[in-house]
Amino acid sequence: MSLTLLNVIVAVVIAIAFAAVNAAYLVWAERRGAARIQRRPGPNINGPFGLLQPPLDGIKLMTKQLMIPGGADKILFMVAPVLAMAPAIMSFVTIPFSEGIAAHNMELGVLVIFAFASMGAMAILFAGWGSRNKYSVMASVRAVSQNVSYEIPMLITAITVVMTTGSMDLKEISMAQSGGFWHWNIFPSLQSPLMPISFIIFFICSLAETNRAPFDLGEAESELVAGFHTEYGSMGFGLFFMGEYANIVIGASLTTILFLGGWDCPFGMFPGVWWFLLKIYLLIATFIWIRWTFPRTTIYGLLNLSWKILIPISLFNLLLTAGLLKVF
Amino acid sequence: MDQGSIQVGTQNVPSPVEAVPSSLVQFAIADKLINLGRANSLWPLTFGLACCAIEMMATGCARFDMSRFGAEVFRPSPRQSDVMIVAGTISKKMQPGIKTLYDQMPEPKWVMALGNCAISGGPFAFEGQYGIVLGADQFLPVDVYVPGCPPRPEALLQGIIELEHKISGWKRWKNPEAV
Amino acid sequence: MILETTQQALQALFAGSVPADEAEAGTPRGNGVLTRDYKTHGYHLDAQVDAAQLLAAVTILDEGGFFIESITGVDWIKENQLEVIYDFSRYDFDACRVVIRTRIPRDKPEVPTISTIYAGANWHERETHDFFGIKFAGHPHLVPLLLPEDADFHPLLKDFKA
Amino acid sequence: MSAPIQLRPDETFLLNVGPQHPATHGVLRVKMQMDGEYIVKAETVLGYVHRMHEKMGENRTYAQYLPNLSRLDYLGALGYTHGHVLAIERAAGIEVPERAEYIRAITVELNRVASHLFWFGAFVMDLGGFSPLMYAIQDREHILDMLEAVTGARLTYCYYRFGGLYNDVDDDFIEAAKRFIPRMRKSLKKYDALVSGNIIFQKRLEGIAPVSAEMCRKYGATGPVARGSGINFDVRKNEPYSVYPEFDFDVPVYHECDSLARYKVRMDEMEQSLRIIEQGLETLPDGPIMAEKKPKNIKLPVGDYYQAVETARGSFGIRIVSDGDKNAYRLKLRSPTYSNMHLFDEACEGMLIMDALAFMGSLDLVIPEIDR
Repeated sequence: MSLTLLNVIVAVVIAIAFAAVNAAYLVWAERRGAARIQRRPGPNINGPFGLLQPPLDGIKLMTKQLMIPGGADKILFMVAPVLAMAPAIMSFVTIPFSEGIAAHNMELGVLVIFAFASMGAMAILFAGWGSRNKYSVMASVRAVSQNVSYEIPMLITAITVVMTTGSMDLKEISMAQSGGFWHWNIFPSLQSPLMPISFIIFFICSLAETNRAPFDLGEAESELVAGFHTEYGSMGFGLFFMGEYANIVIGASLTTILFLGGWDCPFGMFPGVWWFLLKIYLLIATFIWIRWTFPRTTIYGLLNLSWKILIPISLFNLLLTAGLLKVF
Repeated sequence: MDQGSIQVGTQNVPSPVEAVPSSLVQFAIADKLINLGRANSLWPLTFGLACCAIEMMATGCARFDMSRFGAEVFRPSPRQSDVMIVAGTISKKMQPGIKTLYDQMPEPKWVMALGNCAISGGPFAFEGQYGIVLGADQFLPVDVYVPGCPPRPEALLQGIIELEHKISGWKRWKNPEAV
Repeated sequence: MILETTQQALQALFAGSVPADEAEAGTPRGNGVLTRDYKTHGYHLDAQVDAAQLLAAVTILDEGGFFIESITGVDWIKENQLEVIYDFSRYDFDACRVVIRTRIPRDKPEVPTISTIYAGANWHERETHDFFGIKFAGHPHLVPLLLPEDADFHPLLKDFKA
Repeated sequence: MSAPIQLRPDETFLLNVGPQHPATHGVLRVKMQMDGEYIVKAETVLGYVHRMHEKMGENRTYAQYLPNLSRLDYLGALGYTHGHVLAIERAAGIEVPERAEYIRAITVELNRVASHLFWFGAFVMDLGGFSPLMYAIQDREHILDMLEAVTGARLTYCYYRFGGLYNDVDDDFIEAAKRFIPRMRKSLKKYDALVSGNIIFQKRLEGIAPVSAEMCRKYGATGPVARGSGINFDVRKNEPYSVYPEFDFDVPVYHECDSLARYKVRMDEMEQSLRIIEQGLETLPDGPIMAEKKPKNIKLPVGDYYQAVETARGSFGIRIVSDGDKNAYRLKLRSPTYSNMHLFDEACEGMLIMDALAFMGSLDLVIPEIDR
C-alpha cells in the first residue's frame, strides 16, 4: 500500500517537473524559433545557445514586487494564475508517454483531460474580472466565448475517436493504433473515412483552446494591451505564461495519442517514449511556426469558423462514423 | 497599494562600486544570483514618444536584435516590464501619463532616457517654449542616459549593457581599453 | 476653366470691385478677389472677405468641389488685427488653390465656424482657437486640441510670454 | 462581415485607448464610447507630443529651422525638408541646379519606400502578425545605409540646402541604389506571397472601414487614404514640382475605399517609387549641386507663400507669411495625417474595436506629425 502511494507521489512529482521544465524551455524554444523565422539570432548570449535565459527570467519574475491593483477583487485576482497553471499540470498525470510511463493510468483519461482543460476558461474569466480593468474584461469575455465554442468541435472529434476505439483510456487508444503508421487514426479507414478532416479540426481547436495565434484574441496585444493578464506582473504573469505552454504540451500530447499513434513507431520498430516526444515536439514546432506566420483573426471570424464550419462538419463526421461502425 | 513582501527598489540594489555594509545575515550569493537574473532579463515597456521610438524598434529588429541580451520581450503592460525606455520628447500634457506608467511598474524598475529630448528637452528647449518638460529626470529617477538625436541602435544596446552592469555589477565584456 | 468660374463666383460677393495689391499700395489690402502668380506664391486665387461673408464664400468652394487643406491664423499685432486663413484645393488635375482670408479685430476675435460645411474644419478651428484664441461661433466642441485640456494661454499670439 | 447591429447607447462604457497603447503607434489617445466590442462614438485627443514646431518657425531663421522638419515626420523626413526648401526657393526665386533636383527626387523616393516599408511592418503587426515587421525593417535598413552614407543620419536627415544639397552623391551610392532596386522588387513579391495572399489578412481588411471620396473631400484627406477611395490625387502629378514631370510613373488608385485598398495603394506605390529611382539614376545629369546665385542670409520678400509636396503620407503644405525679416512672421505646417486622422472619429462609429484599430493602422499615422 505504502509502496504504491510512494510510486504515485514520485510519478506525480515527475509529471509536475516535466510540465514545468517543458513550460520554461518552450518559452526559450519559442523565442529562438521566432528569431529563426525572423532572421535574427534570438537570445544566445546568456549561456550556451541562450539556454540560461529561462532560469534568469524565472528568477527575475519571482523576485519582482507583487502588485494587486487598487479596487481589484483580491481573491479572484490571486486565484486566477494558480487556476491557469494547476489544471494544466494535473492533466499531465493521466497522459501515458509510453506503455510503461504514465503517472497514473485512468480508464476515463480523455474525460479527465477535457474536464481539466475547461477549467482554463475559468482562470481567464477570473483574471479578467478580478483585475478591474476594462481591457481585461473584454479580453476575458472574448477568450471564454472562444474556449466554449471550440470545446464543442474538439469534444465531438474526440468522441469519434473514442467510438472507433471503444475506449476512453488514453493508453488503450494509443495501443489500438500500434503496428505502423497505416494503423494510426489520422489515416482514413473503412469505419471512419473522414479522419484526416477530424485531425485538422482537432488541431485547429487545440490552437484555439490554448489561445495561440492566430486565435490569440484573449491577449490580442495590439488591441487589448495584454488582454486578460494586463494587470498581472511578476510571478502571476509568469504562471499564466507557463500555463499557456503547459497547455500547448497537453494539446500536442492529446493530438499525438488520439491521432498520431502515441508512442508507436511509423514503421513498426522500436516503439517507445522517444517517438512520443518526437511527435509532440514536432507538433509544438508547428504551433510556433503558425504563430509567427499568421496575423490574428477577428472575434466574429473565429466564432463563425467554429459554429458554422467546424461544428457541422464534426457532427456529420460523428454520424457517419457511427453509421459505418454499425455496418462494418 | 500593496507593496508585497519584496521590498527591493533601485536604491536597494548595491551599486558595483560601493561596498555593501555587512549585516548579520548574509544573502550575498542569492543577491548576486537575483541581480544577475534581473540584469539579463530586462523587459522594456512598449512605449514610444517620438523619433527615438523608431530607433528603439529598429534595435529590437533583425539587424541589431536586442533579444540576444534577453531584452526583446517588449511588454505592452507596465505591470510586466522592468525598464521604461523614455524615447522621445516629453510634453507637459504627457508628463502625468508617463508618471502613472512609471508608478504602475512593479519594483525593481529602471528608467532609461533615450535621446536628447528625454535627457534635457533637446532641440525643443528654447526661451519662450510652452509645452516641453526639460528632461525625464525632472520627475523620474533616470538610471542611464543615452544621448543622440536620435541615438543609433548601437547606442541603445550600449545603454542596455550599461544598465545590466549597473544592476549586477557583472561586466559582460572587459573594458577594451584596459585589455 | 475652374479658375475662372470660381473667380467669378467669388467676385460676385464684392459686386465686382477689385482691391489693390498690398505690395503696391503699402497698406493692408482691402476685401476682394486677387489672382496671384502661382509660380511665386503657390496659389491661384486670394480672396479677402468680411467675417460675415465667410460662409457664403466657403459655400461657393464647397459647391465647386474643393477640399479643405488647412485653417490657420496670423497675429497682425501692429494693425491690432487677427487674420484667419483658409486654404482650399482640388483633387482633379485642374490645379487651383484658393485662399480665403478674413481679418477681425484683436479685441473681439470671432468668426463663424465653417465646420457645418466642411466637417474637417473642426480640428483646424480648434487648433486655431488654441494658438490664437479666435472664437469660432457655432463650433460644436471648441475645447483645446493640441494644448492641455485646461490651457488658458494662446502661444502664437505675438505678445505671448511663456 | 460584421452584421448590422442595434447599438444600445444607454448601456455603454468609456474605453480609453492611449496615450500609451500598442495600437496607436505613439502617444495618441482615443476616447471610445463602447457598447461591448462595438464603438458607439470616438473622440480623438491630440497634443501629447505637441512640440511647438510652428512657434519655432517664428523665432528661428529659415536655415536654423531646417532640421526641425525632419523631426516632424521621422519616417519620411526627406519629403518634409524638401517641402521647406522648395517653399523658400520659390519665394526667394532661387534656381536649383538640375543635378541637385535629381538627387533630391531619388533620395525622397528612397525615403518614401523606407517609410512605406515601416508602415507595412507596423500595419501587419497591428493585425497580429509579427514577422513581416522584421523583414520590412531589414529591407529598410538597406535604404537607411545608403541614405546615411549620403546624408550622415539614419532618421532625421538635414540634407537639402536652399539652392541645392549639402553634399554630392558618389559612385558607391549609385552602385548601391542600383543593386537595391532588384532586391527590393524581389522582397515585394515575397511580401505579396506572405501577407497579401493570406486569407486571414484579406478577411480582416476587405470591406472594412469604408471611407467615401466625398468624406475624404470634406475632411481634406490626401495621399494613400484618398487614393484608396478612388481619388486620383498626387501632388507630384497634380501640381508638378521639382523634376517629377521628367519621370514616367503611375499613381495607383483603388476604388474599393476599404482598408485593403489603402494597403494595396501603398504596396503599389513602392513599386512606382522604385521606377522613379531607376529612371533618376539612369538620367542623373552632371553639374553643380548648389545654386551659384544664392543670398547668404535668406530673407523672403513680404508676402504669403504656399508650397505643397507629396510626402509618404499625403499632401504636406507649408505656408510662410513673411514680413521681410530673416525669420518667418508665421509658419504654418499643413500635415497630411492631421486631416487623415480626423476621418477616424466619424468613420469608426459602429465598428468593432479590432476593425477600428486595423483602420487606424491603415491610415499610416505618425503622431508627432499630427501634433507638430
